[in-house]
Amino acid sequence: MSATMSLKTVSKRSSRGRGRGLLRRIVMIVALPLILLSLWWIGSANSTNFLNPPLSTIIGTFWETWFTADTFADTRFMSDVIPSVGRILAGYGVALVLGILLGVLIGSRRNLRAFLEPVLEFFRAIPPPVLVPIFMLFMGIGPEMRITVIAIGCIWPILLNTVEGVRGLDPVLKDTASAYRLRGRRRLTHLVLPGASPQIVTGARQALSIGIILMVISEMFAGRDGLGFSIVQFQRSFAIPEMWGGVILLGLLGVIMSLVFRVITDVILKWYYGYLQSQRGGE
Amino acid sequence: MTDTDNGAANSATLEIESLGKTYTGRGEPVEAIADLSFTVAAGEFVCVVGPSGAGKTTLLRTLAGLLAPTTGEVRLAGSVVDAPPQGMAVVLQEYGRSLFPWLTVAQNVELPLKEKHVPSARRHELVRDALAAVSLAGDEDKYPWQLSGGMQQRVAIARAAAYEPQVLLMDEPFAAVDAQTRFELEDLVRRLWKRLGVTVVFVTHDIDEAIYLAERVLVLSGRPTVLLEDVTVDLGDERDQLETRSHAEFARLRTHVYELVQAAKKGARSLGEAHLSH
Amino acid sequence: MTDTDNGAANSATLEIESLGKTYTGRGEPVEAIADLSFTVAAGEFVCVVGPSGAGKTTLLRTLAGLLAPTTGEVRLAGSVVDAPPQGMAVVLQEYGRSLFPWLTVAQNVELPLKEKHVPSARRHELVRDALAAVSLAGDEDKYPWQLSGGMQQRVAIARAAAYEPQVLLMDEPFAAVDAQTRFELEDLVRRLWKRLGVTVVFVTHDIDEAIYLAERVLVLSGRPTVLLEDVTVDLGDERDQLETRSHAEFARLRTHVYELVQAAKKGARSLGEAHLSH
Amino acid sequence: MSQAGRVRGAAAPGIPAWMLGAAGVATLLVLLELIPRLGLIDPRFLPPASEILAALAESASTAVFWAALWHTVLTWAIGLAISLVAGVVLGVVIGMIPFLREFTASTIEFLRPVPSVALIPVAVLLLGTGMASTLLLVVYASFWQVLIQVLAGVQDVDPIASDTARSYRFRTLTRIRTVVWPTTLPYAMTGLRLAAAVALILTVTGELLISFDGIGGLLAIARESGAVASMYAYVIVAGMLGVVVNILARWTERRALFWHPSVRLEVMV
Amino acid sequence: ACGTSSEEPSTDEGASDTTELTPVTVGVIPIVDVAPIYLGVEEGFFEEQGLDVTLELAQGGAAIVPAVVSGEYEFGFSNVTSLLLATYNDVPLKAVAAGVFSTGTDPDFGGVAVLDDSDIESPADLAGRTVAVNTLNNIGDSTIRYAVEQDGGDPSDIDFVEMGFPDMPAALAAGQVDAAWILEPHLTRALLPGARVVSWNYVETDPDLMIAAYFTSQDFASSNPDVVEGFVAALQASFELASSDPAVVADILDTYTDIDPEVKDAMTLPRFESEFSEDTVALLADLALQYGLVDEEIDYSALLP
Ligand SMILES: Nc1ncnc2c1ncn2[C@@H]1O[C@H](COP(=O)(O)OP(=O)(O)OP(=O)(O)O)[C@@H](O)[C@H]1O
Ligand SMILES: Nc1ncnc2c1ncn2[C@@H]1O[C@H](COP(=O)(O)OP(=O)(O)OP(=O)(O)O)[C@@H](O)[C@H]1O
Ligand SMILES: [Mg+2]
Ligand SMILES: [Mg+2]
Repeated sequence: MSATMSLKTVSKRSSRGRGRGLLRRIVMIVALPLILLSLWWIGSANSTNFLNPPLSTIIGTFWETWFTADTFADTRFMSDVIPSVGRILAGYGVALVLGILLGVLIGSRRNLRAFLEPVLEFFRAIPPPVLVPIFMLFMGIGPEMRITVIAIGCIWPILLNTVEGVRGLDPVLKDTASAYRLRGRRRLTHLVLPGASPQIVTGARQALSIGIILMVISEMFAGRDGLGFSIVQFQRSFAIPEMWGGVILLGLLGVIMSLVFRVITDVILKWYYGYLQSQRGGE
Repeated sequence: MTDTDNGAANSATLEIESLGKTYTGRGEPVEAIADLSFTVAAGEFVCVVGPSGAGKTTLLRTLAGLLAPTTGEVRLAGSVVDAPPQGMAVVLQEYGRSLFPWLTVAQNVELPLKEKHVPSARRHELVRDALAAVSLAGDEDKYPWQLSGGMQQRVAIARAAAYEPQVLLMDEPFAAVDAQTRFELEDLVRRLWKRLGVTVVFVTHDIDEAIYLAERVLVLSGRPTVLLEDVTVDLGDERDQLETRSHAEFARLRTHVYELVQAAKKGARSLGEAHLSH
Repeated sequence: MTDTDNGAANSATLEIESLGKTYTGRGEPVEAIADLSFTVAAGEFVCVVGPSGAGKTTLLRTLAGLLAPTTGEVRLAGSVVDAPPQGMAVVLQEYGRSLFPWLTVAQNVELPLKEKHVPSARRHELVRDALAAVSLAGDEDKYPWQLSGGMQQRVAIARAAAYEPQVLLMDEPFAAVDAQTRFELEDLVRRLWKRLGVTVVFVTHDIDEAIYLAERVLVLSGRPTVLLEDVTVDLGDERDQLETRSHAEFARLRTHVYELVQAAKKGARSLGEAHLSH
Repeated sequence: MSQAGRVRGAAAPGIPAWMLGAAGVATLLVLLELIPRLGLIDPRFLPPASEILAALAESASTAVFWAALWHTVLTWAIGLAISLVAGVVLGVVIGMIPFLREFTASTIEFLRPVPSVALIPVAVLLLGTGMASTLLLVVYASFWQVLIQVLAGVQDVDPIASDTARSYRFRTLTRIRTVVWPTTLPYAMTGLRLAAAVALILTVTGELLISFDGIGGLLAIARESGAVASMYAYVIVAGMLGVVVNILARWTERRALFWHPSVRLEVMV
Repeated sequence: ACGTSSEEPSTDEGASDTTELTPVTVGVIPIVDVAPIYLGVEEGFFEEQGLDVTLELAQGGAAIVPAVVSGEYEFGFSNVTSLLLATYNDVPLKAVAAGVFSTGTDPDFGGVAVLDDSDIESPADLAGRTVAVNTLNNIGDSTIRYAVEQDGGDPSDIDFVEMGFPDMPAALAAGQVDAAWILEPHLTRALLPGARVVSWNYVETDPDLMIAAYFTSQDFASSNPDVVEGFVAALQASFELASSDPAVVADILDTYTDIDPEVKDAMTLPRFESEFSEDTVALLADLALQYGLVDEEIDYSALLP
């Protein structure tokens, strides 16, 4: 009941303050992080522990570490963060395409699923730190290897969610599509993909942060540059405030990527959100 | 699977031969259809009535090739139906869930036409006409979940109509619309049937509707279903909501079918048993 | 929210005051209800008819507290309805989706009773009786997806009946059942209404049904909805499927309401306009 | 495809799922045997499957191995249980209250991509080098998987079902139990399967990098010692644990989701 | 730290009756270098000093340094450059004893390997090539740079790549790197099928180079001088035994590693000596500054024992 009430108040408020919507959204985005950061600031203010430096120290080194150099192109931000982001995007893109394609295939064919599932589960359970050296054997130590590692890690949530999304398609819709003999590509684009899209999007959302994590892990091996590489270097050389700065950067990267993601999925799933909302007050 | 010749001269005869269907899922197996055999001639309009839970939807799904029969077979134009055949359109009972929520009304109607490779201009024309015929002109760009129940049902009907099928299967397609709209839609389907010479199997609960529409009414027994009686409707080719319904023959058929369904509901499984009960 | 006194002497008067509802979701805002004001006295049986897409479901959802009105308000026993009030049962138009697929038929019916803290023995009795009343005895342990459309709808009705509400809102509850079953369910609802003195608002497309059931029939105009006419049905308290329906007054009311709906469908938005058209 | 198995699927019931799965694994083993044998890769660095399995058999005959396996499974199970409970409870609470959902969204997105490996020093400082540190990593990594899935599941509740529950005034707990949870379950099952693998990965990684016990510890020692076949043997153990976990998850799913189209349409062949 | 690790040596014989044994935990790495301390524990040298030592394995500094600072471990094992870097970043560590030394000759226990058919002949040839090291900006690359510079090459022109020792033989064989700085036992694994060493970088840096050391936290060192003293004394005994008898070292390796017997026979052991080398610390601190590991001179006075 209380949830119902709050849902009502929220929806009423948002309809009333349409103009203030953007402001409200921004407040919502920054409020909790600000609270947590303040707590961190206060809690660490007098810390003498080298692993837990005061937040002020971390922020103090942040700009210098990432954005100070003779030219902007020489900053760590350009030399380390940008290549990392590029590799994430490439790996994530590969995972998205492969995960959805494989997921649709596996999700719609029971036999294929039974055949492949144990093997896939086998690989899924192998820790990337031991998998990476094997990839190095096959692919060398260039960016392809790193992109592959990211892709292999990102693919699982997308694959699993796609498989389950496809399996869970509304049977009435499937029958309708069959009755009108929708086949091949059109069945895929008009029935399977949109029907499974809420779940595919969930998987893709999961994969986003996994991509960032695996970026770090992949750069721990045979790395030369990158955000993850920098963080590990800072950690090894006990430059702890700089390391925390890197971790914060990872978090910011996650937030930015998820905001972009949200904008894109709001378009893809506009029917879904509309449909969910249509009966919840119709506003 | 069937010849795809257009126009009235299609050969889509439906033959149902000792059809049986038992659902075996969770729990006890449920025998929905015991044994059904009948033929729907090419271009014939047949209505199916029977008590709720009899097996009408099961029958229709089997005819559509959406459900594999347990025994017997369904043949369309001589070939066994084991997948939805060419040139068939279906309106399912769950009209709401049979519309694609990610497509607008117009897109929902257009989609099967695309699959049928109807040229774009003709497609738009068909969509527009079909939506206008079900009084949904102006709602093209809405999504199904922005429509009332009756409007959703009319979209499903428009989709089937725009498809210009050779075989049309409809499962209680007018259940959610008001009486006036219902009459209009009945006439729409009759017109479609006449114009295209399409073979129609139409499931309904409204006995008046069945008699008004059909050339033959199949009355089913309760579950497990057998054919109680195959009633021929001799009301001529031209029908009119006011005139036809006030016909004496109409009233007679109506009472007859009504009593049959009542008997079926009470458990009658043969004409003999049914007539005993009244 | 409302007093929860049981028995026939409940005070669940429904007051609808200059109610308006505009959907503002995607696309253009859609004004479903323009302006409606009426009162349903405690223990009254009111039917609502109107063309498809008029706003009947919208009205019912608003009465149920499931949808917030854009303007005006709904009061039940004096308190503003802003959430589903105590002692109310609803049968939604989308009966199929309103059943929980993870619960059996019996569990679906029983769940609201549990929530109402009905003692276990009484609960089982209520569930059994309600299912028997809709001819579903024997299907208790099936799951909704193992039932035909009509059977699903009857489960939803049984759930509302077993709940013994003070206010009963039903949205085309008999759309998917055969004629014979429909008659039985109509009588079931009438009996329930008499026994519990429950306030009933009943949306239907079947004009005969509306007149047979109701003490008053509200005829709505097309969208955006206003009240076209509030028709009082003087057919006495005791009704019978055969007798009542053959009454002259029944026939008169039927023609009258039918013409009103027809006029509404053609766009009439006031009684004056409606009567002009015939 | 339809209520009772399509004609195309008619050939399927002949072969039971487990046999197909075994065939899949066998195919993988043959590939792993052939790749080094055909010289596609130096067998010194990736030994043929037969050698790896021999090393595994040898290792499996020692008590050390079983103690390590038990330790790994225990850490994994505790970690997974914690993230499962936390993820489900928080997911349902946050998911059902739109304000909370909006309020926490950015923080969740901020915290999710922080890799557990970066937290190792902190974990060690706070919790030492024992199981607790590994658990922290495990929970931190797998919690998000469950949370995100549950959040999506809670959002997916059919509006009609939820209206029905509201109209009968189900209390919040009843609504969660009878409406929200069943809808969320398919999502949560996927979350469980994702989290189970991530938890296993982090357990092994934690053991590998921090505590040096369990299968991860054995793996690290084999690696540091250049014992390639043993190392891959432990990798295979990790993989097999994953397969077992999945079998359990699927088994649970068939029971818990019997009503869901994904399950009910499949058993009805 | 629950010691479920099988390799944990038992010190039960003495522990049960002499209750005044001080429990001490040491964080070590599962490599050849720490063989003496395993030996010492097994031989009871630490008990003689009143210490009940538990050895905890860890992957490297990321886990050991925090554990020592937080007091979970009393002592830890690390290479000298890492200790210098920690000191540079104000981590309060104190070295207590030497760990391992370079052998000072050919063969050493670590060197830069290239494939047999490589055109790299001397350290100077490494300039412009890709060289794998286990950790960038640490002892490996700084000593290699120094060796290259001394051989007349350009030390700034080496493309270092980070890679775990275990993965290096494969990467070298596959040609993914031109050269790899490998320590035992992986060096032997790489050399066996056809590779050679072009630079014994430790030896070339300084024949008496101290590679690693045992350390504790400054807190612990100042408040428990007697424990530190006893620990160092026991280590000394351990080193003596280890240097006098390579056979016992080979045996003790079996208790905590999984090295192939063939490799074990062929590999070179480091030199074990307890004398702490301040010269090495000074040299490595210079190299760290010279090659940009740190920006300012390291004040390592607090680190020295
Ligand atoms: N998937 C299923 N599993 C098990 N039993 C089923 C299934 N679908 C339908 N049935 C059963 O088969 C019988 C016939 O169902 P069907 O849907 O064909 O009835 P119907 O004649 O269409 O009824 P209605 O008029 O109510 O729609 C019913 O008794 C129903 O319980
Ligand atoms: N969620 C929504 N968003 C936008 N418009 C809506 C929404 N729901 C309903 N409408 C519109 O409101 C109008 C009234 O719908 P409502 O469902 O109340 O009609 P109804 O009288 O119940 O019709 P029917 O008899 O066909 O069920 C319709 O024109 C419909 O298109
Ligand atoms: Mg049906
Ligand atoms: Mg409606």
